[in-house]
Amino acid sequence: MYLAILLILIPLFFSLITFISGKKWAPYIALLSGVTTLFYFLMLMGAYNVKEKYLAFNTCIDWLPVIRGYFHIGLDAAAILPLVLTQLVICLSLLATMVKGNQRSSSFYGLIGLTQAGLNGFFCAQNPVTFFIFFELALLPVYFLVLNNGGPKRKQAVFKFFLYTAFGGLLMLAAILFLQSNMHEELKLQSWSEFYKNKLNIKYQYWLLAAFLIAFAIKSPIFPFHTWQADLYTQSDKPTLMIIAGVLSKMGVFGLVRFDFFFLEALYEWFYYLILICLIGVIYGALIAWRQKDMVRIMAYSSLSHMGLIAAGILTLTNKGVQGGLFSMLAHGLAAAGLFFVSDVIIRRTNDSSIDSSEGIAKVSPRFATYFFIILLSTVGLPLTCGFIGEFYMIWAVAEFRLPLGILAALTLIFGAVYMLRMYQRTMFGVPSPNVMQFEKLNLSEEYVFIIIVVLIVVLGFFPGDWIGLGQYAYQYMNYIPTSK
Amino acid sequence: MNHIPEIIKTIPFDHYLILSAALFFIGMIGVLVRKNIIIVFMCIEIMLNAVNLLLVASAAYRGDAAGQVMVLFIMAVAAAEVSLGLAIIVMLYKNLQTTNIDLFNQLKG
Amino acid sequence: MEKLFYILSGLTLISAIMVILSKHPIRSILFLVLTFFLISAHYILLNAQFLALVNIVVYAGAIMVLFLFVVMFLNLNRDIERFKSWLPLAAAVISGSCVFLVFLSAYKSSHQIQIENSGGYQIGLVENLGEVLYRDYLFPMEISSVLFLVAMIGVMLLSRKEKTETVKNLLP
Amino acid sequence: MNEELILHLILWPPLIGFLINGILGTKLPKLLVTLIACIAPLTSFVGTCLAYVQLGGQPTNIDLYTWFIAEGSAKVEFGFYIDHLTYIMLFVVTGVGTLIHAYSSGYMSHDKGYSRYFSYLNLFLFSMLLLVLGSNIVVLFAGWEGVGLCSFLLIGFWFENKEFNKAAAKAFIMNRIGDFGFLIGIFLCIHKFGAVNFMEMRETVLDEGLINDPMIVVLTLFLFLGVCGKSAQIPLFTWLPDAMAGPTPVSALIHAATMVTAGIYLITRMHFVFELAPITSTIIAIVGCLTAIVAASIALKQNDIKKILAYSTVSQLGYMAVALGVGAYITAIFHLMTHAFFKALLFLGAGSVIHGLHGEQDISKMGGLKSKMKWTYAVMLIGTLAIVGCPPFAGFFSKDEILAVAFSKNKFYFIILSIASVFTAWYMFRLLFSTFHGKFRGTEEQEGKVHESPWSMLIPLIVLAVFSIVGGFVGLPKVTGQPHKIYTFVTQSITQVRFEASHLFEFTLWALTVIALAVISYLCYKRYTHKTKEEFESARTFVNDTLIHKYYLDELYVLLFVNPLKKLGTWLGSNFEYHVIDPIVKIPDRVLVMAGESLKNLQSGKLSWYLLSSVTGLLLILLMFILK
Repeated sequence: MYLAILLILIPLFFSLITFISGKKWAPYIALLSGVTTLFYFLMLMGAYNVKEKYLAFNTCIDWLPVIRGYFHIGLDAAAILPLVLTQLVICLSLLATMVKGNQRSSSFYGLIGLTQAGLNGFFCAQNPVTFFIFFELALLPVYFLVLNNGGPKRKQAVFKFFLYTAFGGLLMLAAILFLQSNMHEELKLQSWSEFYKNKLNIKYQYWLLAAFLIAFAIKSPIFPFHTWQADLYTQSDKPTLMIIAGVLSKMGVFGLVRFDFFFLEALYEWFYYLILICLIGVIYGALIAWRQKDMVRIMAYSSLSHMGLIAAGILTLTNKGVQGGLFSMLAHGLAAAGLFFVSDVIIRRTNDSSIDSSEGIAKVSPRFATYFFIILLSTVGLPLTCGFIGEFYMIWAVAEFRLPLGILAALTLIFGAVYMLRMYQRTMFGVPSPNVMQFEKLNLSEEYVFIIIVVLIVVLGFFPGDWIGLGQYAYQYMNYIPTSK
Repeated sequence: MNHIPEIIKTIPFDHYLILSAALFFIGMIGVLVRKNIIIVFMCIEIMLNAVNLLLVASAAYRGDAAGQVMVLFIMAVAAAEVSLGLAIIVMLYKNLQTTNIDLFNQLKG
Repeated sequence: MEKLFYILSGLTLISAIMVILSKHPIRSILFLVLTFFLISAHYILLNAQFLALVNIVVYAGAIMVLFLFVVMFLNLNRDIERFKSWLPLAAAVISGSCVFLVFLSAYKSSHQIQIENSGGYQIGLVENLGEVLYRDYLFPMEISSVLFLVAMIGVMLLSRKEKTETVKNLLP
Repeated sequence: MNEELILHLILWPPLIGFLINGILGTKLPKLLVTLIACIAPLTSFVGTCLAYVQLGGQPTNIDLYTWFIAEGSAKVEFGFYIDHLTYIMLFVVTGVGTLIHAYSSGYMSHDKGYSRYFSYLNLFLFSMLLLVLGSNIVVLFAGWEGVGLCSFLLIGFWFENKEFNKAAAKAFIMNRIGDFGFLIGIFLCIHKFGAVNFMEMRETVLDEGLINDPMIVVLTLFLFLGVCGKSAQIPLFTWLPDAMAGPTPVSALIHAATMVTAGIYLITRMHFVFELAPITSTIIAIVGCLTAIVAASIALKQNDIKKILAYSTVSQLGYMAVALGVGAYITAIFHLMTHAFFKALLFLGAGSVIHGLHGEQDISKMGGLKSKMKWTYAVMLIGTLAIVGCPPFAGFFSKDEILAVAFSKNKFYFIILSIASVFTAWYMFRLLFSTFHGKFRGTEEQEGKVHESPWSMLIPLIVLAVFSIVGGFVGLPKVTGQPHKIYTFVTQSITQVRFEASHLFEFTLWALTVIALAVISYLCYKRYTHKTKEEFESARTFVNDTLIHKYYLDELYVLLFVNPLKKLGTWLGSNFEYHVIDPIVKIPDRVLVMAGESLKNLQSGKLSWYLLSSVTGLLLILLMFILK
């Protein structure tokens, strides 16, 4: 069964068609591609019995024999949630461009397809070499996506982003090459499990761990490697940003899930400090978000804050942490895509992203305000939205780990409400300002985007059980190494 | 004529080695020191010839004609190279009115 | 007979040095021709009679004529060398000599090549050479003809008059 | 009829009402909106009655499905639990809820956001039911946060007013500070008991003797922080007076009768845990005392009719907290119930006054309304008598019981609560007399427009008035020789020793109460009936200023927490981010740039230089061969 690789090939194929198709048809082909991949993935997921088998539908090619580098793509329990997120957010992002006056050139749609292929490959990667390749591959189309559309200063912003990520990627490449060559000689190194089996010498572990952590922290981003984020987010094109904030930012924390268990011994010595740093990032992001005037910057720093929490949860190396981390990726991805689409809608209508310049939108467009509010509720982690489940697990994992850290993490409950409500009240509430009076109603495809996000947020909030259970299988698989020191 | 080649029995191979090395480095120093691009080019020819000499010597000492064939090829390549190189020099001169290599400083990004 | 070798070698080196020492390009060319002749003499000593002839014809004949032609064409009879600073010059000489020294010491430390068989004078004759060339090295031979073709086209392309813009305009 | 069906009947109608009114509200006719909105709580009420009849008072646990699975035994069911405590809360929530829905249909009839209002109100009721019915602490938390959210939405209902928005945000954030404590409390519970279900926790507690276990103390303290937020105890009570920005029925339902009592309910629900931590109980009692007296004293000097009632609510919640602190959980629940009746009555009555005066809330501009709003006056009088604890109104019995319990536990609590009672009587009579007696102090234009409220508002008022009169009879003290019905009812699900006060004490207390009330009412009548508008402007003495500014607590919080954090945020965002973090993480970038700058000269474009460097390269390679 070599079916998982089609998750990469379908979008790739369609994106090639999109590139050569005209401007008129490109959006529809891209949407067809997105939806096809989504349904294909759902089919695979339906056919995949996670209880019986850890890895399914895999393709393994002996690709770089020199370093035992296999090209290995397959579906496993850890990958499912991020994959759901990827397909969904890509579709949503495409839908977001279907609005009149928001269409893009056909290269945009082609690049989105490439991004999807890259991301699917990344989440399906079954060994470090494949992981690294897609880690970098997914980045390239995004670079061009931001470069082609967006604000006036996008070139500097995207260059900074690219430089940071490439630097992280370089560290990771070195670490992976070292890892490949220092593994036990009898292992074939086809899939993660063989890496989990092998124990590295602890003195290497420190260096490798540091390299991986920096690479992932840059990618997510996690404090203090986040300074590219706010600039990129404000400058980039918002449908692209839905993908960047929704899915790309999850690559870092997903990497933590994959690689943490290689370096258990080193991590056991460090994780107290690492979690502390992540949590400082949580508070730091929240405090900055509170004082920003630009809507997109608020969302960016809020994203930083949430990613810090997710990373902290995963770094506790507990079942809860990994389970909740994977679920939080989905929850935060949906909410982030929603939030940035909200900013897109507002910016397109009022030409301004400052929270002071437009107010009273709720009066003019109550539906929009309602959608925004539900997405916001998920972000602040209100129960019965999916954001709550994720946040609950993360704080729980940290609190079980060390109570004071848990208290620090739980502060996000307060700060999240503070900055989010500030943004919401300033823009949505109040007497409508002149530039808001002309606020157009949401049109059909915008409405679809919001309805899909909102419905998923609520449904996942009510019925998270099976989804979050997937993390348990992922954790069991990784963790047959003894957890205690 | 038959006695002339007997020389290879009396001269050690090392001497040819040293001779061709010396020629090569004379050429190299010429390349480094001279500023006139045509002379630089000629020095490159000296270097090529030094290599040719060594090839012929080793062919003679090993009794293998393949070395001489190599020399033939080198000559062919050298001829092609010289024709192209001189054409380039002419073009350069037309544009810059000089053959001083210090003035050819456009070779940077 | 060894004397012949040493005399030839000495002359070769001296004329090669003269190539790089003489300030006038024409003199350099003439010394270079002399060098080529001397190298051809070496070839004869080494049983490579055919190559000696080819060397004279191709190098001392064709190539050197090309050089002379270009020098005349560009009217480079005057001395253009301006030694502005001695530093790069010294650096060049020193590094060149260093390489030579290194080479020599490398040679000293390597083990000696044994002479297997001195072959005989036949190997350098046209007959023998042609046989090897057309039997063992046929393909490279044919390829080298393509090389000539390419060189020919390249030269023609280079010397063609640009209609719209010269290379100078292309330079920054 | 099976249990699950009954549960569905209780729980879901408000949610369905919310969805219908929320999604289609603007398109539906007003009458239909009203009907849907009012039928939803009514159905829940009927469902509650049915449940009581059908289940025969048996505690019942119903798990709908597994919400999510934490590790091991801590499986979080989407589960519900009905026992006697739940019944009381259910009756209060759905009963008072239904009345207030009906009242709102009159009160809000002219508002543009009519359907939005009702959808929020229904959502609130759903969250409250979730809170009350939840069989485990996580479902309770879901309801807990849900009511906070609805409170936010309803306080900021008129969102065009920025002050109201601020009040809404303040309420939500203060609640969130409490929720933060609650969440930590939940994790500690799971850690300690390995379960989230209340019954399982109780079994664990019963199995092990855990008295004064430090973990339990910490846990209960965190939970109490949550209670402070939701039930407006010191130090987190300042949001409640501001929450009066919302429509008056909302204040009655959320900020008097139901939501704010959620904290009391939580502690009662988990009393078996709190009993293990005497330290926490003492803290609760002390905080309750302080809250009761502080809020009552602030209420003395307020002129806004709703603010007076709000502080009164805070003060009454303080009473309940004291009852909880001394271990009289059932007494607290009893007071919760009677308080729900009379405080809802007072708020709705105040709403009626405000409605009649077209939005005027300042009592210094009222007066002499007795003749124009007879019904309102009557019910307000009943409400006032109930809250000040005049026998035989509802408040008398419950308050009396709290005082008695406090007396038996600690005289200090008793004294403070008695003083708070005196304050209560004073500010309530002040409110009553200055509003309804004397002459009208507003403009003549206002006076001409004063009208009695419509029947849709009066009927709920009358119903509540009746309950305020008779509500206390379910908890008669032992002196009367009648059974304490609440006690016998709730004690089936809560194990608690009943406090017995001596007959002598009871009689003394009654006599004192009556005498004190008579004196205070006389004094107030004298003082406030004929006061002019100007005289309401209190002299600017230190005490007055402090009370009017609520002991400067808000200012203190702003000074201590809000401003420093704001400054920190600004500084981090503008300076630290760009001048510290960015340069540090840019170090590799800087190094690369510097390296590039310095190596750039190598690429000089000079042919001779290139030749030289290539020869140097050759030299190095050869050297490498030699040295190898």
